[in-house]
Amino acid sequence: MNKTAVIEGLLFLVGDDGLETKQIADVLEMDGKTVTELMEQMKMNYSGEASGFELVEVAGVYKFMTKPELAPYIQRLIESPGKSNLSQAAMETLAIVAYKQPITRAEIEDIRGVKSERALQRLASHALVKEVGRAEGTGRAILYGTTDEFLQYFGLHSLQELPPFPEELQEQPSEEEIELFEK
Amino acid sequence: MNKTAVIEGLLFLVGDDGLETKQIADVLEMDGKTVTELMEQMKMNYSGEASGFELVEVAGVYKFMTKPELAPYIQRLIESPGKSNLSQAAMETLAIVAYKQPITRAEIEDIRGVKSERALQRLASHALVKEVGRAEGTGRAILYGTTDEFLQYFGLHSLQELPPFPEELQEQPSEEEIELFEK
Amino acid sequence: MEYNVKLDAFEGPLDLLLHLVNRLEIDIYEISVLQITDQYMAFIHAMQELQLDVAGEYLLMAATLLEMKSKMLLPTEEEEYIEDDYEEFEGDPREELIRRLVEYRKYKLVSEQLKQREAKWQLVYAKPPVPLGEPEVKPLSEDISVYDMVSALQKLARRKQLEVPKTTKIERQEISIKDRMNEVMAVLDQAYGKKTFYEFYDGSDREQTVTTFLAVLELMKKGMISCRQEGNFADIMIYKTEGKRRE
Repeated sequence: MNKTAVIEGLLFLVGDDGLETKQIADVLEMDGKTVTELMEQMKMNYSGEASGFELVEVAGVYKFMTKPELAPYIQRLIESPGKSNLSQAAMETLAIVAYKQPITRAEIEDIRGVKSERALQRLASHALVKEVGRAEGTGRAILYGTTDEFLQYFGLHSLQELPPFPEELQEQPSEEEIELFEK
Repeated sequence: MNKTAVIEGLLFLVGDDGLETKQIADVLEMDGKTVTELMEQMKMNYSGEASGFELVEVAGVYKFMTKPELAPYIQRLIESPGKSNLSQAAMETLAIVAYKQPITRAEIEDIRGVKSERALQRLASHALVKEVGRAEGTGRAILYGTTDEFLQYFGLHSLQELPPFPEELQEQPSEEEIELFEK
Repeated sequence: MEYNVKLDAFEGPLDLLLHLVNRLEIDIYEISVLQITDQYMAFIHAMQELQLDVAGEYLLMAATLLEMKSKMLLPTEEEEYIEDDYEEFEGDPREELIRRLVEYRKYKLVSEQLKQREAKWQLVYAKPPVPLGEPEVKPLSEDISVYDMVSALQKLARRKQLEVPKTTKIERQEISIKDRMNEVMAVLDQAYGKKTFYEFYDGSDREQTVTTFLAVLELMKKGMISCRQEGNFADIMIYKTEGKRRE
């Protein structure tokens, strides 16, 4: 596989995070200068009409970004009815609240790795989560939990009916995990 | 901007979520058949050496995925321990669910000859199986079936793509099997 | 005779029986109950001699086999049973066992094939989606299930797996304890002079954790902060000491 294809695949995968010259150089075992030259060349490949995204360099980071002409289509996509009317962000947040309640926003964000205020608001507006108390300590952060509507909506009698929390997201792999998965 | 470029850009954005034929048709104001044809053509475009990712159709959606040849580079980049495999017990249970769905736990245990509650629970927590209904009769036992995650895990477009179930020459396929393959 | 006494290697009594059938190199339809029962029992005995727990399922199968064997040995009411001639008999006791073994073997076969697919598909990765923004608030649809939640968590797990370690991680190692001390004081200033110990950690980075811990110790030694804990396992609060100044 040629190097530009590898770089293309990696840049695709990391998306908005992008890659620094050094990261590309390390992974491909090239020197920085060669990478820079290669990237200049690659930029041209994506600049044409046929490509939906382009290669940009922002603050020393290379990344693919969709072309501005895509904006109206993206808007239409958001409005096009997908499978569920809860977004992945909302569903993810809801799942974390369901399993880990009572939980603060900071803890949710810690697990998700992204800001979750909007998702929480969305869930609250659907009456799926609510404030259930305040955390001990200085911040007295709001603790979130699920509502009766949540149980009703998902056809659950109680929270005990939820399948076990995925081990990949647990801090420590449980013993069962080791049993289920063999490396 | 041409249509394939728009689709490319959108597929880049949605990543793992992928796009259904209907969504693409909506956004681009095309009919489903034209989309399908276009996507077949696009699949070819990314199949070559020069591309780091390819267009695949899994679990009813089109999405870009990196090429297998890229795996060693990705693993170097993310420094995470490789993905883990399903254990033999989990895989057996999953295979039974896949081919015999909808199926109760008791029926699975009958085939395997061992308790399978744990394996089922673990599969559910990995979103590979889910409750799809209740059996008729007194017990109203839970019926299990496979999920979209299951299709995705094995890179299947639909259940029809499962490897054919081995049949004895003298045996007629059971009704359930016919039903499964006609879905 | 040698026995593989690792019961762990088998998924259950059917798996063990299939193993024995393979080892005896016999056709599954031509199973000799006497032979297979002896082999199976020898295995179970070996297990027990090693004082390993033999699961109930294995013992149940042992009982079934023994019952079958005894039926074979006893002449039936009509005539003597000839083992290899089972088709002439109705209700061959082996029938059920053979049916189960054949059935189970099929699933073992397809699970092997699934394993190969699994291996192949573990080499390809999809990109985490870009959040595109929430659509209009609409009433929730009926067909969302618990599964959708678990599925969302799986997607989250996949996304987290793809997190690329930042090169800044390396830079962080270069943060001196002195710099971190200044940062801690700055954070305390912003938090009106107190904050929990826990809040100084951003989690992931061990280097950062160690540096922060050492910085806090150093600040305590210098009397610039004080720490208080209400009870065992309670959060440790860090207070900026009044009157002392940062240099």
